[in-house]
Amino acid sequence: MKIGVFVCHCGENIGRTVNCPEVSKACASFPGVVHSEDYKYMCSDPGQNLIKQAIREKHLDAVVVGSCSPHMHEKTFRKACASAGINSYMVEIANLREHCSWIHEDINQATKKAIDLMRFAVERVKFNQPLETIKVPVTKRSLVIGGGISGIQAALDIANAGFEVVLVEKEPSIGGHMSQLSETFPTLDCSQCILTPRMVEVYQHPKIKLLSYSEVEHVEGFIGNFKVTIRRKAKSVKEELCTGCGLCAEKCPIKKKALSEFDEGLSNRPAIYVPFPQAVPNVPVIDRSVCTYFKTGKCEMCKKVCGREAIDFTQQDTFVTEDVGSIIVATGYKLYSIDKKPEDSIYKGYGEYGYGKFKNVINGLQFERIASASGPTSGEMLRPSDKTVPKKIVFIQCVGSRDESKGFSYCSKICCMYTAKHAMLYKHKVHDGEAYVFYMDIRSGGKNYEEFVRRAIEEDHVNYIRGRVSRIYEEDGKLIVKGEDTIAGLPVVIEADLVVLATAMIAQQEAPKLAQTLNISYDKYGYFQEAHPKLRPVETNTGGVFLAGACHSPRDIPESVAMGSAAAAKSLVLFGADMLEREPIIAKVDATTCAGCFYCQKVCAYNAIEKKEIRDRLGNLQKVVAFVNSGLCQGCGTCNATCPSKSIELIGFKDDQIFAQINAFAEV
Amino acid sequence: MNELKQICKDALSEKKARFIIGYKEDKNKRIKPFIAKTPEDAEQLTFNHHAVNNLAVYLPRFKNNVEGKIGIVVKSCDLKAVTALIQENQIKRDDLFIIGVNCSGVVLDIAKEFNKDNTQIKCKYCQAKTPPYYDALADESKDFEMPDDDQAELMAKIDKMTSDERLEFWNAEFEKCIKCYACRQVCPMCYCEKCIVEKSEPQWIDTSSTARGNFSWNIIRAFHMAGRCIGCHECERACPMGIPLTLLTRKMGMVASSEFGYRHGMSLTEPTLIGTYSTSDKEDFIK
Amino acid sequence: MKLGYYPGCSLNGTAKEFNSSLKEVFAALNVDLEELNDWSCCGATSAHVTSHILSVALPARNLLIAKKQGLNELLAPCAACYSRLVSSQQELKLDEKMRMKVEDLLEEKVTNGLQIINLIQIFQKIGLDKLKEKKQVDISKIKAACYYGCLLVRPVDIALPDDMESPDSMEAIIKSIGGKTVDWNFKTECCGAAHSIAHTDIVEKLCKGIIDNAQKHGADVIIVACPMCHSNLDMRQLNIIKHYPDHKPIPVLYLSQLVGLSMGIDEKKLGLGVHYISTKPLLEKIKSDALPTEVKKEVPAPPVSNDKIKKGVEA
Amino acid sequence: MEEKFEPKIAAFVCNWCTYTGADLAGTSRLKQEANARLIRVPCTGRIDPVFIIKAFENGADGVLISGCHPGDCHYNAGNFHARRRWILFKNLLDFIGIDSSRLYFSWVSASEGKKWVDIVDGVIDAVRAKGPFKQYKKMNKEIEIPVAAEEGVSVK
Amino acid sequence: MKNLKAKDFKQKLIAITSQDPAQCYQCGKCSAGCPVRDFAEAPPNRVVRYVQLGLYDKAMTSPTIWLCAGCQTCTSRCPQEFDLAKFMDAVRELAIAYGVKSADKKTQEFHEAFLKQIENFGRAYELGMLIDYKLKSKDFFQDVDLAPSTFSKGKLSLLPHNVKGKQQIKKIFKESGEVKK
Repeated sequence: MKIGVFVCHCGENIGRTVNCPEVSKACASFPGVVHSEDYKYMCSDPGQNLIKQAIREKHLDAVVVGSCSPHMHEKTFRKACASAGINSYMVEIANLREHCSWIHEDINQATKKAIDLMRFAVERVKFNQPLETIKVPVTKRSLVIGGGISGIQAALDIANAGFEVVLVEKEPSIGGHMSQLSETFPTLDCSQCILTPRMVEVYQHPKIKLLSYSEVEHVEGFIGNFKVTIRRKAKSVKEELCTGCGLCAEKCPIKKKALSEFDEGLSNRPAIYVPFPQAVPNVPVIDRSVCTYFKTGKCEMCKKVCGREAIDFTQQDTFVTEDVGSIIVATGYKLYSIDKKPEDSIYKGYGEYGYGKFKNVINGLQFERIASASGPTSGEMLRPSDKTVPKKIVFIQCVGSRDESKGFSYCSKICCMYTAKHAMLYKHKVHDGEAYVFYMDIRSGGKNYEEFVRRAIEEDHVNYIRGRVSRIYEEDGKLIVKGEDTIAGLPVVIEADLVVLATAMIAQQEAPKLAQTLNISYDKYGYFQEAHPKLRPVETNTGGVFLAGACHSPRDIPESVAMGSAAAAKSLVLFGADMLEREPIIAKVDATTCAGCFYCQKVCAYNAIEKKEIRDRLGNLQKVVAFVNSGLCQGCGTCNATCPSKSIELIGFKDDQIFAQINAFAEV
Repeated sequence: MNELKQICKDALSEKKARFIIGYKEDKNKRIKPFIAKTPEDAEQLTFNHHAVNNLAVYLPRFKNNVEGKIGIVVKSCDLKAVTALIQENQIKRDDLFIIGVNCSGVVLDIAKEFNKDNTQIKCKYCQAKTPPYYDALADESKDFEMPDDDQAELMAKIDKMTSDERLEFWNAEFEKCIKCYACRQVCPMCYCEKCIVEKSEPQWIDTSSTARGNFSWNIIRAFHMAGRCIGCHECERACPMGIPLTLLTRKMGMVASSEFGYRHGMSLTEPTLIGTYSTSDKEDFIK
Repeated sequence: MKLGYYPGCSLNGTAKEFNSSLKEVFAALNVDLEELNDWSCCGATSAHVTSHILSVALPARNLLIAKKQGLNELLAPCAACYSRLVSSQQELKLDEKMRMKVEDLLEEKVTNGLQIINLIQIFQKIGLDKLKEKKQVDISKIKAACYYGCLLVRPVDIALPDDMESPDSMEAIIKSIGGKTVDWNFKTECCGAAHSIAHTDIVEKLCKGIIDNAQKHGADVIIVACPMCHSNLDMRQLNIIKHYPDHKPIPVLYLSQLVGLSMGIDEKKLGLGVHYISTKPLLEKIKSDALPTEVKKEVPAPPVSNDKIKKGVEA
Repeated sequence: MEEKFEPKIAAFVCNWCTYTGADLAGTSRLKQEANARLIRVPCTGRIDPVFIIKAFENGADGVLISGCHPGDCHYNAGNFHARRRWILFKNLLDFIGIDSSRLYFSWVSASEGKKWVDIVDGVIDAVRAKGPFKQYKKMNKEIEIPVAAEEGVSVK
Repeated sequence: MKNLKAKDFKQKLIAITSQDPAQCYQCGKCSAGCPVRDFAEAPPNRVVRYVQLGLYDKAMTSPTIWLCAGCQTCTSRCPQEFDLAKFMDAVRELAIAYGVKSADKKTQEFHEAFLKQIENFGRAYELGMLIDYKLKSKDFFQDVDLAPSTFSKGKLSLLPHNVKGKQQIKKIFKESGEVKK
């Protein structure tokens, strides 16, 4: 092998403390080195030309450059060598600047070290192999999991860019929590008025395939090439026939049995239902757990009245598979609202606030429904127990949030704002009413947010009391709220008509399971983990899987929308090229010596190790060996170090390359 | 005795196993591994204090077994090897018919009678006379008072040495090594198709029997056994030079237990030590 | 069933009716109580409010005696004693330094393994079915407010495994003997406890609040399992009557007394005569309509249940 | 031959955290001693204990291994697997007589240039104080060509 | 406060309670649920605040620490898992150790009287305690009307019960006092 060595002075940067000509001279004597020279600026055009020229003239097989950190100019020199006909992976960089000249003062020591570093690189390059970047085709289609505002935004952005989107929603309708809200902060515009057009746009978009009442069951493959299995839960209604006339729901004899999920249990719905009038798709589903037909085999009222014969009691769950290149996870959040400690639950609950025990203790989403014009009270401010107008209302913030003992240590971020909004909405509807807010701190960072809170206090005269409430109990139809005003240092007891708990936003219960399906990480709360907290906030550790909205952490609407768009942009970056290029630094198995212990599989963080059967010509199983899925392998080499017989090796960092470097240490 | 024979006979005649790997007594009254293929063969199967061999060493060759179940006679220590081999995909549980024997200790020197001075080290600290799981169990145990665990005392002594003394101790031991690899051949967990010492590109471990080569070989062997060694002590029994190899493997087992609360080969459901991690693994030694 | 018994100071003095009713009830349930030899005070509130080490060491002495006596389970009917014993045990288990200090003091090694149980737990252990079997007198005429106070339900991780805010294990016991309970809001509010003597005014106010709430929700009797709660609610009601002329007295019974009543045990044996607030009206109410309303309707009833009714009348 | 002993340190570092941290030390011009030679691997998970043995065989007086902090691994969990391996290997070496003053481990992130310098200098100082790794070199002597045996170590 | 070393107080407090007062984020939930809140000038969370600010003398002289009934409602509801009941015990203990003049002499005297009975007899001797307490507090007339009925109900015994292991108990008292120092 003919090796060329090039020592860069980097102006004075290396040359000041490293005697570059001497290094170059020493390198010339290394076995295998046929060319050695030094130059002021190797990375400059003339410097690169020196390398190219030497490659051509001396027919070099490999090149070692002594210069700055490989993180700086490895790519530059690889490109230069490739243009002169050497495979770019036959280039090694010795870091003479960051790791030598800049950190040492003694010229003799530094020069000696530089020679050692060059020797390491020369010995290593002897075992380098020509490698080609791995090219993987990209399926230019995206899967969005979750049809809340974040998922809707992501789906629309990708679809509008001209790529197909599969949108999976587990509920019968898309819209998510935003569709339940009455008004939004800090503008107090109607939530449904701004959301519904988006939902319709999704439904009508030719590039969006909407799979409602469906859940992701299984995912295989890797970035650019995922194969996703989706369970389509049986709606008991033939979607293609249904016109959404609503007659079935109207005639369903089960009117009071089921609590409306959409109204957060404040109203009832029939067994066959659409969650809310503006639902998309406007196709009802039968809740088999309450339907008379499914319980007794009789009734069939909906079937009788349906003119389109769309009701199908025999429908079963079906499975569809979709090929996609990227996956956007936008599964949202749920609210922490538990009264007593439920058995086998990780949540301790809030017995002292009596949620679930007292009808007039409700959570934030329930208040949204009461305040909403489409809600159970048609927007009239009436409390659940006796449908009277509450004259005194108490809002309690941080229930479950910032509570290590009974909830979660994090701040749910949106409660300060929505509580201010609630108090405002209340005051706008009940002019003679009194509103109290128990808070610990008001966190109103955001455009026009602080102004909004001040407006609630100064213009609408909401009473803000700093302190947590200790207990709530009911006497004579009044809720006795025992608190403390920590600013005045005085106990506060309020006899309230209605109490609204700003309960914590928490991760969906199924989040860890989905994370395992997608092979992404999640934090101790069950929120999905981003790849980097600062620079890669919507990416995950699995290539091609992106995050949007409150499944990542508590987020408000504008943030969820922004994140949806960001995740869409990340997908579109992926779709920008036909082929994905990847560094060829991946593991490879030597099937002849692999004993199939699969320790490599155990240590692989990417599920990249598969089982492969080796058969003889007659088809008899010879053995089962490990096999690396090059799409999934990220090149950490943990398998290589774990394999007792070194039957799996990391290309680019193979044992012989490192061995050569360590052996070169003998001459240090 | 009859019980074991009966179990094996039944297993073979009822086709619960297509053959049984067990022990028989040869003409010279020595106990040897034996494969019984028919119920008649089973008449020759036996078990006593001289049944030292760990028969699990034969199992990996049946890892692609497709025919019928393989019967195997195991002591509780041997069963650990079976467990480990199942966990490492060298044999499938479904392919095995495990005949456990209650064991009250085996001999160190097979030429001599079983008594207090002729007991394997492993038996002295054996915690389970009965294998933790099996398909059939033969009770062959007799009451026997175990002598003291003198190896533990030796280990404690080594622990007390200075590191230089320890290095000297081990160099003196490893110096004896003739690189015959008997320790590897006899080990049920050494099933690699090509041992690292035989890999020549690169040659991580010198093959020559020099101080340095011996040192590397024994360290790496012990490390490859860490969390995997099931303590059958066959390596030490096989070593022609009498190197106390199990000091190393037992030490690694003790480390696995003290650092990770891990005991290998006890349960099929417990994850392996290597290949898993805990975010709370100790790191007081890492700056 | 044999059980270690740590009565505690109160049950020898101010709460002797707790002691006697408990012994009667357990005799009827065939539970042998083996009193701890030469037991000493747990230190009560006074120890833990003034000296941490004392609050661990005093109960520890008793724990050691129990171990020496070969007891595996120790009944501490007084909620305060229970709390002190359990807390001390817990601390000795978790705090190495404290354990060493206490071992120095007691000149003995502390060992674990003793299970300390309170009144509610022992009834649960015996089995609510068994209580139901032993039931002879109908007590469904009266409505009970179960008062847990502080130390049965707190601290949360070592006390009774029940909901700290609205527990219901005592209610379950009373229901099993055919009693009726009321749902009220002050089940676990503090009565003022040790302030009984030094700050009678505070205790008075707190007790007034508790009693008012129980009565408001229709209670005829307050049921407790703690001598301190009892003395505050019962004895201090005399002060309340003095200061609030329209206060309606309400009797306060130990859980064991009510269980005893349902078993048909003699009222005197149960110590129902030594209360400050007379229990007579309550007993009369139970007896007044000896035949409970639902049984009345059933007449003529089948012979088997006739027997039961008879027994009920006799008792 | 009273030449001052200068230890040779072999350092195996991960590409993403420690190597970059060492780059940062360079760009910050943080001076350090010149006894360490870095060998770059993608992840601490790639480091096989044979590397350490081989480094000692090749005359290293001390070995330093460094990677990303737990939880920061570029490859999710490589350093967790590595850490478990180290615990075992360290105990093994200790039992055999190679004590912890020859083998060092650290977590150095890409932003901890200063920490890296402190660790390198600390290791060099410690190993310098410990002196040359005579015991291991003695093993090497057997197979080395006599020319190399010029240090004051007696050949057995 | 004479010769009071601030550093010592906090260290001792943390040693007794195994928790740092910095854990408290002053939400006031403890005070809101405190049964004796209405009788205390300073709410319990303020006592923690005093300690957080280093105003140890204010904490130790606060009547609130003696008003605490030890009901642990605060502890069980604290969102920061701060054991306020334990904290109160420790501040009281330190107040005694530092010889701080109690702001609520009555309560302190009651506890001292109670413990004295245990030290002397091994068990609480209620009559002795009452006499002792009344001598100390000079509060002779309180409960005077209750006494006759209490005797007649047999609820107060005239003689104390003597525990055999009295010597051991005396030793516990003596040495635990020394351990504290």
